[in-house]
Amino acid sequence: MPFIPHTPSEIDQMLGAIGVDSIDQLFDEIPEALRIGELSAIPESMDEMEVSRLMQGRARRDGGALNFIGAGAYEHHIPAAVWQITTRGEFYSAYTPYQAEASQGTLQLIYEYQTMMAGLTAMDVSNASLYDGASALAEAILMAVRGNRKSKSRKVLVPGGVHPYYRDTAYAIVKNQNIELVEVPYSEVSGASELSAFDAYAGEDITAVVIQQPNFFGQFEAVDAITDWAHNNGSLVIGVCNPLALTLITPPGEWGQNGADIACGDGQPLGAPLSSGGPYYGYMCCTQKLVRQMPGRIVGRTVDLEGKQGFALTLQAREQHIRRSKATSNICTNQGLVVTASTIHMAIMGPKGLTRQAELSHANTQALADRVCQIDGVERVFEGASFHEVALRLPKPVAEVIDAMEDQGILAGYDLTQRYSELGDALLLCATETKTDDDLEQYAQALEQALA
Amino acid sequence: MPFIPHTPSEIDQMLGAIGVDSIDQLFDEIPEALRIGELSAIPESMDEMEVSRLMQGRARRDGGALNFIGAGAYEHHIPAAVWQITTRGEFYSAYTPYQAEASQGTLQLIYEYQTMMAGLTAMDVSNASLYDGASALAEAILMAVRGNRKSKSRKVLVPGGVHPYYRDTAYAIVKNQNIELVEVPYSEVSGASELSAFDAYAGEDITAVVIQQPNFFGQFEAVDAITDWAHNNGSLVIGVCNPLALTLITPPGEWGQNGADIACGDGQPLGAPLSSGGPYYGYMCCTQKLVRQMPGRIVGRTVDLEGKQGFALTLQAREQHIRRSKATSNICTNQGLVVTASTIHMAIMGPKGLTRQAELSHANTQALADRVCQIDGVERVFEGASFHEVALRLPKPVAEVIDAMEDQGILAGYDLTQRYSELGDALLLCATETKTDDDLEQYAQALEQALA
Amino acid sequence: MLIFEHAVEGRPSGAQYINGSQRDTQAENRIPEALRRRSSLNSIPEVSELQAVRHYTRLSQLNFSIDTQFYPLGSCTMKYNPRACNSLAMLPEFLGRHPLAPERHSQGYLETMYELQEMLKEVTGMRGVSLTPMAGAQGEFAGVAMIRAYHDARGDDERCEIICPDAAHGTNPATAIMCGYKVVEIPTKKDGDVDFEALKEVVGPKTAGIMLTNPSTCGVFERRIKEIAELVHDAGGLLYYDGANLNAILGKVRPGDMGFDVIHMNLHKTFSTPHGGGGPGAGAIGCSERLLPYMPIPVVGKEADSYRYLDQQDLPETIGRLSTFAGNAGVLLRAYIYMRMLGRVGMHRVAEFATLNANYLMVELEKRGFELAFPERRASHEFIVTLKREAKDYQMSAKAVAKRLLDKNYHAPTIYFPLHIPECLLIEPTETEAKEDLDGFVAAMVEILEEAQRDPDLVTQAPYTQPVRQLDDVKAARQLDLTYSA
Amino acid sequence: MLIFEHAVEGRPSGAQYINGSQRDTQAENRIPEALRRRSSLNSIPEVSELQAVRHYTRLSQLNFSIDTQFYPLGSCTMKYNPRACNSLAMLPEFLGRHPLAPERHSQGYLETMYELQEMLKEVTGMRGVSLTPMAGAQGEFAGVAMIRAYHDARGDDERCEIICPDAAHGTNPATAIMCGYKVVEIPTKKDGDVDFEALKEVVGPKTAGIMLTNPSTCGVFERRIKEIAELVHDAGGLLYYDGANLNAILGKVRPGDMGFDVIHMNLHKTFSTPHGGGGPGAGAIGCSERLLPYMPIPVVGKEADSYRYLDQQDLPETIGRLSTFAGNAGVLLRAYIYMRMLGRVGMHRVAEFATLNANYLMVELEKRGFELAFPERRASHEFIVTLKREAKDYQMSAKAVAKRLLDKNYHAPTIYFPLHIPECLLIEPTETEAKEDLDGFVAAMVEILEEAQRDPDLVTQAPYTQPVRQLDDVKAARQLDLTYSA
Ligand SMILES: Cc1ncc(COP(=O)(O)O)c(C=O)c1O
Ligand SMILES: Cc1ncc(COP(=O)(O)O)c(C=O)c1O
Repeated sequence: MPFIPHTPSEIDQMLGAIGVDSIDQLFDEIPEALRIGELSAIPESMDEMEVSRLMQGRARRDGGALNFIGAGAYEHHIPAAVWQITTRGEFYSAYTPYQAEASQGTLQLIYEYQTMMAGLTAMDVSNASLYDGASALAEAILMAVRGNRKSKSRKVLVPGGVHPYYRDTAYAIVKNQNIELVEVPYSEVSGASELSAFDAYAGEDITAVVIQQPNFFGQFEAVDAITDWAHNNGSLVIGVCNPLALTLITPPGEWGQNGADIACGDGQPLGAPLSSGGPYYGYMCCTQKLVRQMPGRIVGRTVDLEGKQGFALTLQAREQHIRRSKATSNICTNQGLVVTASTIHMAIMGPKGLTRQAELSHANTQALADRVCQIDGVERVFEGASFHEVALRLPKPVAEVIDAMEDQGILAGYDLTQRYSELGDALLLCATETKTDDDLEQYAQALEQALA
Repeated sequence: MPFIPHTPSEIDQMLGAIGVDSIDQLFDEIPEALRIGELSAIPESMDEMEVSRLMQGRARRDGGALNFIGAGAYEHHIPAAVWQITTRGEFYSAYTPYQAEASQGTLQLIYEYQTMMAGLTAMDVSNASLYDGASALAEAILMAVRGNRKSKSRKVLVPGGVHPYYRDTAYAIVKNQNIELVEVPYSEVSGASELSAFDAYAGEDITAVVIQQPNFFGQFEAVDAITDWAHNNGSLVIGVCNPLALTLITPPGEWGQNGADIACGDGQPLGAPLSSGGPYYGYMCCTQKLVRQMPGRIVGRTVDLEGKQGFALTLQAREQHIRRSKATSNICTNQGLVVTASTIHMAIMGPKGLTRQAELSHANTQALADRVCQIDGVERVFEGASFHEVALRLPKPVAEVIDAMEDQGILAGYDLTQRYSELGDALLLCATETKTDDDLEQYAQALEQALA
Repeated sequence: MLIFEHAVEGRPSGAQYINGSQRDTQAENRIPEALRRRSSLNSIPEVSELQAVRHYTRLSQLNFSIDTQFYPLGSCTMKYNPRACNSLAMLPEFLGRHPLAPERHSQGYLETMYELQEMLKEVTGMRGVSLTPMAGAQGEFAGVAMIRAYHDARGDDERCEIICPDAAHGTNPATAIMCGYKVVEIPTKKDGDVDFEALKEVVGPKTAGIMLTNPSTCGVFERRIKEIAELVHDAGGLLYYDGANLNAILGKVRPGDMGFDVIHMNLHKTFSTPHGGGGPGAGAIGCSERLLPYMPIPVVGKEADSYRYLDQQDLPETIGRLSTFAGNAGVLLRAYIYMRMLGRVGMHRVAEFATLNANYLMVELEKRGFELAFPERRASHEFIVTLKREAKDYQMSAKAVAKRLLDKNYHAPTIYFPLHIPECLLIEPTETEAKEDLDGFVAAMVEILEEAQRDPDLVTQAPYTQPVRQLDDVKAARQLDLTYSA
Repeated sequence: MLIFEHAVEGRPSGAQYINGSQRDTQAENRIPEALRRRSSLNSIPEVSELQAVRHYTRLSQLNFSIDTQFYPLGSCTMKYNPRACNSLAMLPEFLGRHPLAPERHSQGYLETMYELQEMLKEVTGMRGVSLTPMAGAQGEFAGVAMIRAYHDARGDDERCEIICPDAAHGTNPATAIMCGYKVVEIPTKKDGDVDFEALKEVVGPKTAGIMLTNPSTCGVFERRIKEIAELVHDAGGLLYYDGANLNAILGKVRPGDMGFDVIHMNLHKTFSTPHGGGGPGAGAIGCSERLLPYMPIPVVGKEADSYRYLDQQDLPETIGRLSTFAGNAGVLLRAYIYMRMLGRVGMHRVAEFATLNANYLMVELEKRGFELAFPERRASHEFIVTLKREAKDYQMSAKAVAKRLLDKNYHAPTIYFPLHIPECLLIEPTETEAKEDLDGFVAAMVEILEEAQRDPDLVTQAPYTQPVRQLDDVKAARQLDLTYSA
């Protein structure tokens, strides 16, 4: 009986105390007709040793390749200390810190996290996390609609260079609330949206504008100009950023004259392993003005009966467990443990360590792109700078190239034909700081072979 | 500067406070001639990410085979909880619990460990660990020499079936104190020492007799008869036991009329991974009478100022830091963390879980031996029962067979010709509970092929 | 002390500063000057690795948790989180797998997810499962959005109401709103069941569906569930099952058999993935035949012996994508491992022993004089005590008891939920606690009662033994202090 | 509460009960009846996995440790234990490698050990290294046994004495005895150096060797070391270096260059493997040319590009085997990883900053009125404060200060060692502590001094904030209670 501690004699004592003859009798309020016999499709119990062997075998089948895929999830170095501390029972197996006095560890950590994220994005405040980057964008759009009281249109401009899965997710989540997401085309030259593309909407009632920086292709958007354009147009600005990139580039709080109104994105590059896509976390920061529109938990610093500093969940009247149908969101459980890891990660890496990761990721990717562009028929799809991803055009069908490189133990990148067929045979590659010069050369040679 | 937190300005402040101009000046008492320049043979610093990749690569080179070697180190299931708790910072990075009030965690745990080990061996008391099984035997011999005041000979009988590395180690450690280890031959029929082999020493002044149960071949010694023989002869009895086997077999405290005087062995089967041979730990238990002769740390239960229960190191007057040249041993650092793991392991496995491991190890090994003895020319070397190892005679040189099986991903066992050439082409195999029926069959088929 | 108070400018970042290639990354920075960050990064503290390890290790010790305390938080299912689930889900290959890795390089993971889907179908009696929702609330969103997609697909677009009992978890009404519905609340009767007559009144052509959990958040089994299902179905509505917690019914009764059309499951409750101080969770959904086309993508499909993600092409009517990739994979792995360890028989036992523990604790508390909210009913996996009388007589409010329990090294039960029961404690012991711990909790409750009778202040001023005394929540909300500045 | 007090007979052992093969293990038990265990196993508690996890997690929280406190325990080198060393040494393949695995299946491990030997040679200036000793004391044993083997091999068997300073660590004299030697003690002078005149008196034809540590356990560098070496060598004796701690000299000066013949190194100090609440450690030895033949086996050798263990055949004059296999492999791995992270420059810096921290802390304490044992000397990696005066004036003994420091969340320094300095505190901050923590410690010491002046009882009765108050050691030793019985 895995995980059930009862001995036969304890069971008897307990049944006696309750006044029933059998455990079965405790289910006597369930209509007989509904009771089931056996869960026949569930396999028999495995002991821990067996399940360990099973899982080790499965893990082994998926391992071993050198990864050059980015596209929203990035392989970065994570100090060993991070998850060793994060998985300590007191963090790992605690509930949401509703009983503040017995949860000061988690609460103080979140307060520190909020400080770090607000600083990184140059925004006023941060919440305690949302699910992931894509759903955070959806929440940001909902929040902008609530926050922009002057706008009635519920229309939001979303450039085509925003991560396609973010756009899908945002659409799926906001569509039932009569919000319209309008795609702003990207330039096939720069891979970013020209200001002129926004100008098409000048004077229209646009509730908010989304800007991803760097965008899905790794290219940079003209954030200052677009932000000012939006603000002049009465729209709120939602910045979607890779938080690691913010160590190098202008943070959303400083875009244009007044900065973005909401910043969000995926915290994964700050301490979460790739891990098949999750758990990551969505971060969200905003201006002080919008704080009461923010979804999710927020921790505040306060004092106790004796005047001593302490931390507690605050502004709970925004949340579903208090405000129910009038809440800012239905979110309840968030991604606390990943935030715990991320906070420890940032503290251990420090500003220099994080900046170094960003710089090396940028340099490695650019060097690799330069190198492979020497191969006949391989070229950059876009002009201009990019962060740590580069879209390449290949002289052969991308799927075939990916397959051939996989045979050589290399995951070559994201196949852009899936979502951007207009770009032709395009591949999005990413080489973070985890890749050595040898790795880059190995990639280049494998690509040469695959194209030969 | 890995692991050094000082900023340049702090360094300046500190130098100023000390009143020197440079760190170098702090070394001015070291004669100039002795100062060195650079450690040129030390490679340059690797960051954590680099060293991780290096070590992962090295680890990978040594992994992947199915292990059937025992010979003193046994592959057993260890619950995941064991080392996750053991490596918590508070256990992992604490020092020896000299400040008892700030070390109650470690101290109580050791008290619990002592209780578990004393019970398992059926002895009165246990210490807090020695280095490993072999060195524990050496300490047990020294202890017996101190403890057997009536004997003057410093002669100790050691059967040939005692683990050869234990015998080597004991010899290396005790030889400088004029102690003589006398080898008692084992029977090539039973693999154990016949009582008659001891009778050769009847009436002689023998300080102590060592008995390993089960012995190196996995065979059982006649512990009751030998214990009684030894006691009748004025010798102390040292039992060396695989502690996991004690869930199935008579514990040393119950051997013969009065039980062994000292029990020791390697705690590895109780929660320590194979890990290239260590860290394991040596356990040592003894009768109440001998407790003041025991080497190593011992924890006692006591009370505090207010009468509350607490734990502290005790009988420290036996130890080197107090008694210096008159100590019972020079041991200081022991194997605390492995004892921590082992205690948690025993608590989680429970008596049923441990017994099951022992039973399955026994059954698997016997089944595998039966199976391979169906192969032409393969036979058991010894008659009679064995625990979870079996010595097999092969129709081909053992080293060749081991090589051939390694090519098939199987570590076939321990090559007995290294130390017991008199047994011919003999191999010692071990199949613990970690091996499935499939694994056994895979072994058998690989052996068949290797012999074909 | 905050981590920032340990920070000193210029502190070296040590072994985590990546040497990297020989390239001069400064010189090779191709980011246009105008786009570069100019403001400082001083919100990221400069501390040594030891300082960070020490700071966060110490912080962790300030928490209560399942690994350190009995934690009978109703509706939250604080059961043992097996350590094996953690270590196996964190095998390096699982951590290293990119979500967009080619499927032929992902069969180990995909097979696991496929089997998880199958097991969840079996325990819920549903026809399809999607694992992508990242918590219960997102599962609810998916489920209600599927209900909406179903009605929309049929052109049945008058239906604009979702019915919820007043006892429903806050996420239920909040979710209905997110899906563009109006919420219609129905009362709970004295015996804990939904007021069937009131329900009849509100069910009609506007009814898109009803959200129920059974056993309800009152801790009792809704006995007329079959009739409710018939009523709602007959009116053209669908039934949503809030399966945050299956602990009371696992292997005993299945939502699908009760007539529900869609369910979300909090794998972080029933299937024991850790709560992590607030998350992450996983809110897989299951659905009946008619809702299959609308499941959120991706879903894992099997073809011959290989597995692949089913996407928009395969499920053209899907409500869409709810996460960047495919949900909280690491959480799903933990749940899978746990389920494999439970196995067929273990599943049944979860419900049996969760129910045994809850009923035992309930009768023991009642014997000591505590008033039950539903004294005539069996407890499910949880039950409710009301301190209405104690609060009046000795200021022994639910909050005061919660705080005082902390001093006795027990985490508080859920308080003031469900909302309609005054001064309530919702108590859920779970199946992994031993009788001795239940008995210890009863003893602590009795002690507190005696303390309150003797000296109410002792209880109302609690806790005394925690890192802080009672915190000023009002100040926290009024004088917002959400980030540190030096 | 003890784990045994949570135990209940008959408790199921859960997911750890191994299903195993279909065989009936009871029936197939071939162990003869007469040899089977008859007594119960009730000293192994029957608890649930959750109970065990909770019990030991809580117990751990009762400890001080480097990960939670500043721990300036002199001679113990409580520096940060990098977490990467832990996770990399515990890679599954390393944990799974059998010590007797064929060498061609062990090249990754053996290469690592070979490189560790080479690095240790370089930092000590020695010609050979054996990694097999399992702690400092066993390293000492190996070293002194090698000295003995050397003299024995030359037939120089009059030599029966080992000289140790009175300040030597207890393991030194204890080791000499284990190797069959007599111990001759020499005094330490007022300035902390060995009394050279006294040494001259005792060195002679009976001298097998001298055991020194330099800097000594007084925390000062033995300035006449070259003369001492000459003196002892001229008399035919050898020099043993107790290198428990190289923190003060790493990359600055090498025992081999000072003239030592053999050294042990506590990798669990200098090279930062964790102390684990008492162990395990690793006490690798290094030796000069003339002692090479006697090194304990096995040693890792390199031939072309492959590595193998050198055994008795290769080293026929070896003092033999000191552990079942080849020492504490997991500890050696951690030390290796740490050394690779330090690298060439990092090694120097260890000594530089350990020395900087010690000297800074020393002068700061002196400025606040504390008396130094060797006020004229530089501190090495550690230094000594004597509370002779404070003990007399305000009962502020070394023990009292140690206990009171715990209340201030600092671990105590080493007290009453070395033995010849009254009421001493041996203080070793290590290089991994930041200035702010040193300053905090000074402030705490000043506070205690003020407390003792104001109210001596406050200090002598400490600690107050720990899980227990001062423990009764006398009762512990007189009324031995070493095991629990129900
Ligand atoms: C009954 C009920 N429904 C829904 C939820 C929401 O689940 P989650 O917190 O995972 O979003 C919870 C959990 O708090 C719950 O208890
Ligand atoms: C100076 C000195 N020598 C020897 C030792 C003994 O080392 P170990 O405890 O590893 O046996 C120590 C450690 O306590 C020490 O400080």
